[in-house]
Amino acid sequence: MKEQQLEIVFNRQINSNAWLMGLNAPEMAKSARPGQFVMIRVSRSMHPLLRRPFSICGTKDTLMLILYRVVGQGTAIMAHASHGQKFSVLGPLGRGFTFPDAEGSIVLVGGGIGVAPLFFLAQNLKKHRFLFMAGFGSADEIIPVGEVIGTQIDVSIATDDGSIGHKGPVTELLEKYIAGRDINKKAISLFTCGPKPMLKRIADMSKDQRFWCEVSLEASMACGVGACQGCAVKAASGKDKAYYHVCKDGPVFAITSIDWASY
Amino acid sequence: MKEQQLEIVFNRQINSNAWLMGLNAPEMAKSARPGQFVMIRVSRSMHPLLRRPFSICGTKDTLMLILYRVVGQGTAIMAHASHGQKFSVLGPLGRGFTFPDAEGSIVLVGGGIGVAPLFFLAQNLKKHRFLFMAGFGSADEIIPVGEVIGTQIDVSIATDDGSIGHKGPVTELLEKYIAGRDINKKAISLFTCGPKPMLKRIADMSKDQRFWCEVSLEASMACGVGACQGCAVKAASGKDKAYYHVCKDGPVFAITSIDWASY
Amino acid sequence: MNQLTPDLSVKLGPLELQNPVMTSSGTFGYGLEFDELVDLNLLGAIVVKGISLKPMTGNPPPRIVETPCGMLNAIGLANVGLEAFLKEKLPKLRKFRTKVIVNIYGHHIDEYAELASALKGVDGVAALEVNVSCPNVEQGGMAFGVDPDASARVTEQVRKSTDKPVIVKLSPNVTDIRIIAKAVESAGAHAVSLINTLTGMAIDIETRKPKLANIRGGLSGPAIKPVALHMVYQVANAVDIPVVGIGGIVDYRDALEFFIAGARAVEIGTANFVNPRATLDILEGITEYCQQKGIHHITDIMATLGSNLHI
Amino acid sequence: MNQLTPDLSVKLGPLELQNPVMTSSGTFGYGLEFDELVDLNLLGAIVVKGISLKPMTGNPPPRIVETPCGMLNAIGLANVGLEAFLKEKLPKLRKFRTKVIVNIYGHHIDEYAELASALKGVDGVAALEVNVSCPNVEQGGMAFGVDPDASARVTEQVRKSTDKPVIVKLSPNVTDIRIIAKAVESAGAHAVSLINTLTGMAIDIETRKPKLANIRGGLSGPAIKPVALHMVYQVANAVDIPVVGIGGIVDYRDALEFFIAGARAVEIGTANFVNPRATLDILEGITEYCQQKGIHHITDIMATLGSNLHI
Ligand SMILES: Cc1cc2nc3c(=O)[nH]c(=O)nc-3n(C[C@H](O)[C@H](O)[C@H](O)COP(=O)(O)OP(=O)(O)OC[C@H]3O[C@@H](n4cnc5c(N)ncnc54)[C@H](O)[C@@H]3O)c2cc1C
Ligand SMILES: Cc1cc2nc3c(=O)[nH]c(=O)nc-3n(C[C@H](O)[C@H](O)[C@H](O)COP(=O)(O)OP(=O)(O)OC[C@H]3O[C@@H](n4cnc5c(N)ncnc54)[C@H](O)[C@@H]3O)c2cc1C
Ligand SMILES: Cc1cc2nc3c(=O)[nH]c(=O)nc-3n(C[C@H](O)[C@H](O)[C@H](O)COP(=O)(O)O)c2cc1C
Ligand SMILES: Cc1cc2nc3c(=O)[nH]c(=O)nc-3n(C[C@H](O)[C@H](O)[C@H](O)COP(=O)(O)O)c2cc1C
Ligand code: FES
Ligand code: FES
Repeated sequence: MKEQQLEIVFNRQINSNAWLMGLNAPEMAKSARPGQFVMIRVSRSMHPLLRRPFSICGTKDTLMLILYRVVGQGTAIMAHASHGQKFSVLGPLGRGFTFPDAEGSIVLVGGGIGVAPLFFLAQNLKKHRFLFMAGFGSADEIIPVGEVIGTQIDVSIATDDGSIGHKGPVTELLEKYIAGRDINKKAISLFTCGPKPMLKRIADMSKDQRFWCEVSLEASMACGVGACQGCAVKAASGKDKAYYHVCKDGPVFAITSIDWASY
Repeated sequence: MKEQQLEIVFNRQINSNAWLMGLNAPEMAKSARPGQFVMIRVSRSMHPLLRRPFSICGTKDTLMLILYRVVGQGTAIMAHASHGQKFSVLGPLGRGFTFPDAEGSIVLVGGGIGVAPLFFLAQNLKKHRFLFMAGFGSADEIIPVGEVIGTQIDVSIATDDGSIGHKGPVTELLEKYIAGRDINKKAISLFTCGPKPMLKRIADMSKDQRFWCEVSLEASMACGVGACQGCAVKAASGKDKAYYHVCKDGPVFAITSIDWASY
Repeated sequence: MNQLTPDLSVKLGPLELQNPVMTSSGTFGYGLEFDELVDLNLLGAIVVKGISLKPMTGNPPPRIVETPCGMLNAIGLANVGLEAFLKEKLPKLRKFRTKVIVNIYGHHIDEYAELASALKGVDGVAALEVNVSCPNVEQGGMAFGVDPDASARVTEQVRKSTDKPVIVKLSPNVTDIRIIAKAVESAGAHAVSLINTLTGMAIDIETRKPKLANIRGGLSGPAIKPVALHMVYQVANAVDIPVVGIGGIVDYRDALEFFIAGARAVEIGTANFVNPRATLDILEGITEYCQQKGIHHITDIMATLGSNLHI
Repeated sequence: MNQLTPDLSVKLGPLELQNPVMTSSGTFGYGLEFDELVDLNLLGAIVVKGISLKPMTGNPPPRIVETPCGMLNAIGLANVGLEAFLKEKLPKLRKFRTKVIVNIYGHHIDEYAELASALKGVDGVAALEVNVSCPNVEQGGMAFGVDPDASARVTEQVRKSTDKPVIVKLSPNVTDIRIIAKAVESAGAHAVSLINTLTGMAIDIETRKPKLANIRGGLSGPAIKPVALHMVYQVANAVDIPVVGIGGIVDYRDALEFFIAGARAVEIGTANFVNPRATLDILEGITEYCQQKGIHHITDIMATLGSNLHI
């Protein structure tokens, strides 16, 4: 974990609302593991004040890639930044995904901008076969994996409006996949990130199905290093802690660790 | 007086610490009078919060020119702005210089960035003969009038370090000029702007000499339109007010109106 | 598609306003200064600069200094005084249909009463806002504002001396603002407005002098919004009279937060300096919000924190 | 040219610090979290997260929300508890030469005393900072902090139960902070630190719910600096014990403002989140300032507001 001034190598819009930023980060690109994140200070002024957390969505030589949606003031500033500009970046932070067992089937399920950490995971799963399912609002919100990480990957797409792929939530693709399989369900390793309703649905499914599932969570953060206790999520009952801290204990958690009722 | 989003046409550094910005301002460029100023909102964020006041240093067709020194956060943001970017500008504000009487000698005395409003005055004095004296720290801080307003004007230069022109304060040039003249001193119209010590010295001189002198002042401002009462300067004793407001009653004042002891 | 036109009118006790967006005292002069920039007729009300019996020249400069997302001011209640206000300012203000609220300030209780009497029955004055909370003058002001008994006495005297609605403006520089609010409610205030500025300070490290000649000043602007919102929430839940929310409001979202917390109207202060059209932009934003959410009366969202209505 | 090496050491009563730049409780964890980012040995002191007798899990999330130039937190004093602190954290902290100050929090006066007793004589604990001012827990905390008698009683009990220097941390949510400061001074505090956070609130206009699950939270960061500086100035002129300045300090200039206003040391809080190296940058800046101005001892500029010395 370091705090470094990183230079923007490129920063381009890739669909109606997603941007991809490449930062020159020889050290971080090397040490980062899928599921880890960075905290970016987007302004030199004190407004916005806090760093913004972003998953690392891939690396390419000395480049660290950040895939982001413009939702507010901080991300709007990022979208306006140009080549050569520098941002203070703190990272890599948190615990990444547990590297999947070579035996079972591997499934990645992402919703919207939640594909970001999964792209990095996919990049690192080269030797493994895996399935990638992704849900978006509509065709123009699709985030093309090839354009982001430079490797073509087959992705099963679901869209809310049916403008492309399956019409409906991506969790329906997952349900179909699981329903159509007869094998020992525990041999499925699921990795997921996305909006709350999607995660809650998968949490529900994983209760019945008992597959292994890891989820990357979000929370409001201040420090990013486990010091402020701001990024709490309630642990499932029976765990040794009442709350986990997303920045330190996560952002990747076993889906069974979290109290989904209160999430 | 308007509040408008104005586009930057150019924004370039013209010496070690001064910048010149050209804003496309058809209306303001037309209505502005020498000595008036504008309030620029330099950031969309709330930090820095308040607008920054700047004298109009000239116009050129639809362009309004701003000459500024980088002294803090706000002016640093301005220096980083580029062609096409827009700033919210409030203006033209305040009372300008009284247009000089055609008869007497006209002398403009500027110190450092204080030359800004005088350049605009010079631009408008075309038909009159006038003298321009300017003081700077050293040769590399000189602000070349031709480069700013596009008209070549003879300027007598003084520098603190003597690297060019007279060595010493510009007021010494003024003293020499006055001392060397035998005519009725009241026939001199002086227009000045610059750092406090310079203005205080000229105020002192004008007490003895009784020439007509107008000075452009600075004060911390919030509203710029006479509403907040923030920009007070103490009036000379005997005036009908205890305080003037630089934004509304000024920024240009008869030098005798101000209580220089407390300035 | 038929656009909904939300009803933005509100009542502050006996005072009816066409909408709940007013300007705050001291930040909008006598209104007239903004005439070229803002259609004054569209405002909910104009609260003019604090008026005292006699003209006040104010504090020596520097009077303002910027701070992170805020500013300190120590104007010292510089104002033209009652007489000049009535003669020079009010006649011009009467030309607008917008209600004018006169913010009054006295050095002693008697002066508040005298001001109220002098404004009794005066045409074009819709209400009084009683400033018991100015941090920038030596006597009076703050001293009243932090003492529930003194605040109540000022309120009582003003009520007795006027036929106009009385809004009492509260200081945030207290341990429990609800106590002051309840005291002035009992003393007959028709409404309370809050917050005035928080006391603050800034120092020039080169000269080692305070950046304000007055040493301390009042902090305003976005920086104080969370504090203001909390106090408005507290007071709205402690008194039965309407609450006017003030403090750091710069856009329609800020204004809505105050409404949801329980404010019946808001006053816009420092934002006028940043964006002279702030009040009108806020009105537009509120209207669009109501249209999007199908809210017919702005009052429907007031004091709904946590009720989470699905209207 | 021979560079001046200014002496930055300061004393807070019996407590000697190598320099006056400390971290503030709750913003720097147990120090160890920043070990990879900051050379902890360079700090004036580390004030650890508030410790209670038993572990506290804290408030439900969301616990933090950003505000203009500030943030609200409602952590709810989540901490590992005294036992785990002594077993797991303190041994690691002892490896650094920097002094460790333990911030303590009790639900009742007895708990403060019990904590103080338990820390009596414990190696590696340089002093206690008594938090009588946390706005984010239901009982205790704030209740003590706004009441001079209760604050004095807590101070007295803690003094009786410990051999360590006692710093009492004050709440800004009071009408006159000098009264509380004087009360704890009389009760034996070796120093006071201020300010803790201002109470504030934020509302989500889409859901109409508070943005913090706890409804209200504590405002910190640059937004509150002017308020903090003013209170430090007030208290430094009201008590004879040293004052530690806290609130919105992000750079060396901020720190110097507090020194000039009368602070003997400062604590850096929210700035650690924005710039993890904030403390060290501030130390460097202070050193350069002293070099430029020819200041040999940092104490030479402390409490010099307006004295305008030409050193
Ligand atoms: C571990 C982690 C990884 C993330 N990875 C990505 C990523 O790869 N790509 C991406 O686009 N976004 C990611 N996010 C979310 C991202 O941090 C927020 O979108 C961003 O902080 C919003 O900043 P803003 O200033 O634009 O919006 P703001 O104006 O601050 O807020 C706009 C909206 O975003 C929400 N928001 C603000 N801060 C956070 C936060 N810390 N976490 C979640 N939501 C927030 C607010 O509640 C609000 O609804 C991640 C968040 C976390 C915690
Ligand atoms: C009527 C008027 C006309 C002006 N014309 C020009 C001009 O043509 N060119 C130019 O470069 N500058 C001009 N100034 C000064 C200019 O406004 C300040 O330099 C600018 O506001 C500093 O902003 P900042 O954010 O960079 O500095 P800050 O970080 O705000 O402050 C840096 C320094 O500038 C001083 N300062 C800040 N605000 C003001 C202010 N409103 N007035 C004076 N000093 C201030 C501060 O005291 C501080 O010492 C004018 C000021 C006034 C009042
Ligand atoms: C420059 C200035 C002058 C003010 N003068 C007065 C005044 O005369 N009377 C008063 O009651 N409040 C006065 N205030 C306080 C404001 O009306 C308002 O309560 C405060 O600024 C908080 O709101 P804001 O953050 O929106 O500015 C003044 C504020 C400022 C900034
Ligand atoms: C996330 C967070 C947690 C805090 N926890 C504590 C605490 O446990 N005990 C305490 O005395 N103060 C606590 N504080 C208050 C800070 O120590 C400090 O007094 C306050 O934040 C003001 O300083 P700042 O503006 O530099 O942050 C906390 C502040 C924050 C932001
Ligand atoms: S963000 Fe501070 S503990 Fe996680
Ligand atoms: S800046 Fe507001 S009155 Fe001059």
